[in-house]
Amino acid sequence: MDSTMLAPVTSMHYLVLSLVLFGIGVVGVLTRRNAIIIMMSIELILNAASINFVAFNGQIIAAGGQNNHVGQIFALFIIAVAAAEAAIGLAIIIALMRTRDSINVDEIDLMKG
Amino acid sequence: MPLIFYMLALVAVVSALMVVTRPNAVHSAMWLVLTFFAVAGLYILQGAEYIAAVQVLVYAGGIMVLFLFVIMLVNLEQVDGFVRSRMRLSGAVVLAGLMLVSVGAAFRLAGVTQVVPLPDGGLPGSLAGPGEPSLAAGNLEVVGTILLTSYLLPFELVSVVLLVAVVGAIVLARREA
Amino acid sequence: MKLTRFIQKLILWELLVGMMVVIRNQFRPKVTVQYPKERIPLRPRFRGVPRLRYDPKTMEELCISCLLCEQICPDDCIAIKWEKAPSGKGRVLKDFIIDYQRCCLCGLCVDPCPTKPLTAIYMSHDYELAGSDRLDLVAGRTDLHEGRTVTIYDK
Amino acid sequence: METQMFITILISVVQISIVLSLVALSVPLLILMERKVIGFMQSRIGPKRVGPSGMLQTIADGLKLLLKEDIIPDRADKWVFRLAPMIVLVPAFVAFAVVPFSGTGLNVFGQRITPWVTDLNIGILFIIAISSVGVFGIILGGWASNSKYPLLGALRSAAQMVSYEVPLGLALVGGLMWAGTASMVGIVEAQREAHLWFFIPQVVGTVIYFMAGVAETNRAPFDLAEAETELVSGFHTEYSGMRFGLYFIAEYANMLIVAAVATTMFFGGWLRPFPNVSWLAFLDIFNFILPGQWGPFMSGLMWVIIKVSCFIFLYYWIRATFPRYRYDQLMSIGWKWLLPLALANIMGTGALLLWLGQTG
Amino acid sequence: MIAYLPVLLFILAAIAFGAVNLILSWIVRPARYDPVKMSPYECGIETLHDPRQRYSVHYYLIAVLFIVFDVETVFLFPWAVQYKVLGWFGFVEMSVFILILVIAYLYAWKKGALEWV
Amino acid sequence: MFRTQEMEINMGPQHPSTHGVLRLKLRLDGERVVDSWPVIGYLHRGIEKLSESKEFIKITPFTDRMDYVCAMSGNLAYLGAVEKLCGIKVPEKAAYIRVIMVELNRIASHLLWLGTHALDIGAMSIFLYGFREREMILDLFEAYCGARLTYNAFRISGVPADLPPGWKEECTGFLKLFRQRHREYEQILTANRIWLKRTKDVGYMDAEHCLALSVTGPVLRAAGVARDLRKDEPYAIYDQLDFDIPVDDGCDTYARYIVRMAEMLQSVHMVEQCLEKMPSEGPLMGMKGRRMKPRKDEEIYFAIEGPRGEQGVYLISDGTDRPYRCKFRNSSFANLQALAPMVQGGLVADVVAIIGTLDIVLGDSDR
Amino acid sequence: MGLIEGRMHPGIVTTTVDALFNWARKNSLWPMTFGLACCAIEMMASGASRFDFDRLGVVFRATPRQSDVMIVSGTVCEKMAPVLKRLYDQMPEPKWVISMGICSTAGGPFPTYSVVQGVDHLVPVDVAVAGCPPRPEALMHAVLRLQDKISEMTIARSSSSSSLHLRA
Repeated sequence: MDSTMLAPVTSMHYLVLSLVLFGIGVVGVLTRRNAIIIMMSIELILNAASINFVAFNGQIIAAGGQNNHVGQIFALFIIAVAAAEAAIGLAIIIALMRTRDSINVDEIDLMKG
Repeated sequence: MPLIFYMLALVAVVSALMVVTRPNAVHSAMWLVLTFFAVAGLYILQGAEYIAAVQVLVYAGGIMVLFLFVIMLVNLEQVDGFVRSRMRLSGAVVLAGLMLVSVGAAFRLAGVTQVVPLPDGGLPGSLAGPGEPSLAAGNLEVVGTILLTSYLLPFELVSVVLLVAVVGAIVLARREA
Repeated sequence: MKLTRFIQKLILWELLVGMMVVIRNQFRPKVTVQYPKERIPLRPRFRGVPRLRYDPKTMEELCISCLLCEQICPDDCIAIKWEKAPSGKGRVLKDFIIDYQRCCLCGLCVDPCPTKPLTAIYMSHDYELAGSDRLDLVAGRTDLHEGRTVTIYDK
Repeated sequence: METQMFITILISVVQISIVLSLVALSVPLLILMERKVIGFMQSRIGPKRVGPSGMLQTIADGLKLLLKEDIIPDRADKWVFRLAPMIVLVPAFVAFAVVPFSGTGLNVFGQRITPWVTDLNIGILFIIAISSVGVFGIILGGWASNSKYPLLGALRSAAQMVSYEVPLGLALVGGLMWAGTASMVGIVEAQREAHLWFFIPQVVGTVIYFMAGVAETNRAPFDLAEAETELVSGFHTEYSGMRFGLYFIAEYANMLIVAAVATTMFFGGWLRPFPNVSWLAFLDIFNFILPGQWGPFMSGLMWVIIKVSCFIFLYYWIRATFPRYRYDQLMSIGWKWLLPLALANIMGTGALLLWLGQTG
Repeated sequence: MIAYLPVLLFILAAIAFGAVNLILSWIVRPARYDPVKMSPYECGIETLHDPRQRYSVHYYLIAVLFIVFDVETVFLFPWAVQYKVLGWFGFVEMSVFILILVIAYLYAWKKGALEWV
Repeated sequence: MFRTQEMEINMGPQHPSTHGVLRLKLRLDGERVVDSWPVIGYLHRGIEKLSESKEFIKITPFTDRMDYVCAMSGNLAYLGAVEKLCGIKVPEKAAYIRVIMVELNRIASHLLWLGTHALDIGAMSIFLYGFREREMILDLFEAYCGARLTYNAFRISGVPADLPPGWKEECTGFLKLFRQRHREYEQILTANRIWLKRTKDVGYMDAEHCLALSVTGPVLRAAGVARDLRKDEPYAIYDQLDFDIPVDDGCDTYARYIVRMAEMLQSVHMVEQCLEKMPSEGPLMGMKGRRMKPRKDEEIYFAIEGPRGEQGVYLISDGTDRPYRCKFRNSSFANLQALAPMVQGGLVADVVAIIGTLDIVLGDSDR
Repeated sequence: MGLIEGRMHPGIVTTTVDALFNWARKNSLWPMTFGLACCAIEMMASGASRFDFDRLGVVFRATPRQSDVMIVSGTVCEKMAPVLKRLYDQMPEPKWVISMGICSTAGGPFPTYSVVQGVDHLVPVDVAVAGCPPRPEALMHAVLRLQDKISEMTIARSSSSSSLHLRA
């Protein structure tokens, strides 16, 4: 086993992971045409953010702030907001589907009418 | 424990990649569930058990059900292949890469180099027998107390956000076509 | 009165009554007859598949080949082969076939049977009629007298 | 350090194997008992001929399912179809990780072996979270079949399960307020300290929990997902052989989980009735029969098994008696009755605790 | 978080349980392909239409309500656990929280999102 | 409202709750039934055509197999028609025995209805309880005529045999037990809130529509019309019996349930009276010999009140011993016409309840 | 073909395995709820308390996918024939057919234009029962016969006479 594999996990590891997830999410948002999959990519991005918050929170705890869980609170709020966001976002998709009969974001070009 | 971290990270990244590459929305959704599980595992690794449970309960068990319902509701034949153009894809990848580099640079600039090993990262140090709560007060209790005292206002606002979500969803989804 | 109704509704009274009926049945004796081991006693008039019988005293063929049963059978499942008796009077039964594949066990064939006091054809108490092939179900004269050979399970 | 770690893992593995095999073995038993009990309620005797008085009936059924051809319809989404039963099965089993089967552990070779696989700080939440994933197996199973009845069944079932998950969770909140902890072991300990089963102050919560639990596990009178007379077999109509078997096992494992959580949360887990009345101590009979540590362990196990069995019996009894709700009625019961009632129960419990001065 | 190690092991064991069953079955079961056998079942009649059609928006609305109350439940758990500590303060703040969601609930009720069809 | 695609789904011919081989094409909007087409003929056996080539006596077994749930009524309707055609008088004792059998069969048929209807709605035990009591009736039948389901129990002009010894006592014992068991069924279902929810206002059809579709039997009586051939056009010895016609004006599934439950008790009452009033001696057959001499070019219609409604037989004779035309007016076919309007706008689960409440027998409607 | 079926030479192993497999198969015969006509009522009666099919391990399943045996209970009409065939085809292997009553066995009392004169024209019948309708005991007897037949199945290569399919 590689010795780096056994090196303690630091918050940097989490940040990198979060970045990668974030990047994948961005790629998803930019390349997919299916609005639902775009929504899923957005969820990925939100998750990446949550990972960051929790990781930083871990750093605070490691630095001695035993009962400081502010990062986790933020992650909690992100999840709550994500729920609301999913509800509304998907409602919009349904509304689009109804008016345009399509969820292809290329075809939904509201400004052009 | 690092091993578990790498395993979970690998699962998260691979399944996230699957999410954005699968042509079938249902498959994407399933991979996304797996991502959520991996992320929940990562939360647990950091001692954030409550967030992990919420992640599974709300994200995996709730939001994804909503996604599945909508996929079935809309039920389109697989709307797209993966990419519209190679250019667009490479653009996206370049953009994501740039972002990655720039955020990394930002870390450097901000001096976040003094990374501390995370508390539960080094497992043997915090070894506790099964059955004994590993955190003195318990993550659920601690988070609960903070949430309900220091973060009272955002907490109440969450309910307002949820109220808005319900109203918005009903208005949007039920409007006569 | 109204209050009692309300309380009854609140504590799911009628559901509990139904549940009590069910649990009462749990303690009643079971009506199950464990077939291969036990058998339900058949009533004397039970109509299994039709069969032929000998005269119990003389052990002679009772059937006089009058063909009445063949005529009345609504399914045409009876076939009788006969020839003139050597004595010139009456007929001699050559073969008697009942196709159990067709017989609907209506018992009409027994009504006109003229032999007295016992009818030559009678509704037996055989009901275990399974065969591995449908042609197993065609009963010839021997089968009709002695019964078809079927595997009887008793445990 | 390393050896300690190794031993810990080893103990876990032993515990997991025991619990898993216990659950896996109790499922055939549950099915057999269901057929027997419901048979008795219907004036018949149920399985009788396979093995001594029918004891091996479900074993034969299981083996037969193993031997059956596994049909994956051509139009089905093959991988999702294959995966769906596992998605139902795994959460149903994993939830047992936090169920305490007895109060006191055993010391074997100087190692303490707890009668639960692990005791999580978020115990109840863990069970709810894990079970909430099971709904995917059903919805995906129905969707992947690409056939009308399974699809209808899956949608119904998924909507039903998510609807009843809310009252289920909310009904537990009342008990948690009394317990002050979400750990499964902690909840029972809290009941010991409070000298009462939380069933007593939480009658409403218990009833809501049980009703929601019945609905969550798709059992009569809420068994609309597989309502034979309407949707043939609901979401698993297209499933055959062992995959269907896995769905079947998961259903019964879920029943056990609901019963086990109810036992822990409201009926004092491994505690005997009236744990504070000392002259009732004789009820813990194993304390007097078995020596040393085995006594309390077996007594606790006995009480857990008895309580869970009572719940399971209730499941059967209800199934034998009642007609089935219609879909819209089911939803309206969940949303219009159980949900407000559960919220009221929470507020009422809050007020009661304040009035009793139990709060700090 | 050593307490979660058994959970991980348990998940692996449960997957193994299912997998072993399926693999065993794969070894012993017969398999004969037949196009009719692999066609979807619909009471013995040949299916004409694709079953994957659009379904009622009600399922979506139910899921939205579920998510909202799921989040509420999730927030209620730490509150319930800490209730004895929080006391009056906790009671009031949760009353407000629940009240706001009850408004959402009543709105949904009023708009008929709870009526099935 | 977001328009859902309507889905066409087949219910049956193989479906646990279509009571045989009824096929129902449903068009669903979500769970709501937009439209429905019952498709029948999966059990068309050509009985009417077959009858034209058979002597009158040979047709009796076919009548058993049309409405196999109440074969006695089928026998009685057909034989009554033949007797009317040939002007044969049935001896009083035979008429009593026939009425006893038919009424017992009505109980058995209603028990089967109760069981399957309740099972369709999900109540499991009542199905088995119903069958348990039905078995006792079948035992009585087996003791009398030797068959459990397809009796062929009567002959033209009478009955072939007297009641066997001990039969009366067995029957009285059964009736006593049955009253008690009937109360149990009511305890399980009548007030049960789930049952009420599943049956009240489900499958509504008022008297006007029932009459327009020529729906008869309990379905019509549950719509408030006290039409019962046993009272309106008495046959056999019904005019000598004292009984009520249970009527309910709920017009829904629950009302039909109430009516049928009450009918079972009425039948018990009738059988009790018959057993009491039946002459102990007397001829059993009104005709010697077997040759039928119907008048030429005679057309007759004779109907009785079967468990499912008017069960009529229409015979045309050409003077031979075979019918020129034999047409069965069966209640299931007529009642089936009510299915489509009843399920309209209901939910899928209601379809099941409505098929159950109509109590159709496919052999009866397809013939 | 399955992985092990028909790949082994008959021997001690196959005999033991066969014994186990056949024990499971024969003791867990799940028929499809598939009532056609009069016999269906007697089939229901067989499942009811007095006869209690559950004793033999016979449980009715609503879908062909989960059933092992098809009890053709009643007259098979021409219109029903394709449906019946399709349902049989949709059952998973191994599967069996019991033809209950004379109608399904041979058309019974209905030699008419609309009735299939024997369900063996459509699907391979393993056990045929006479009777119109057969008593529930007769159906049970047929199930016991079928169990005997199943006991002779083998996974061994030489297809013994009562392996899965005899007649097509």
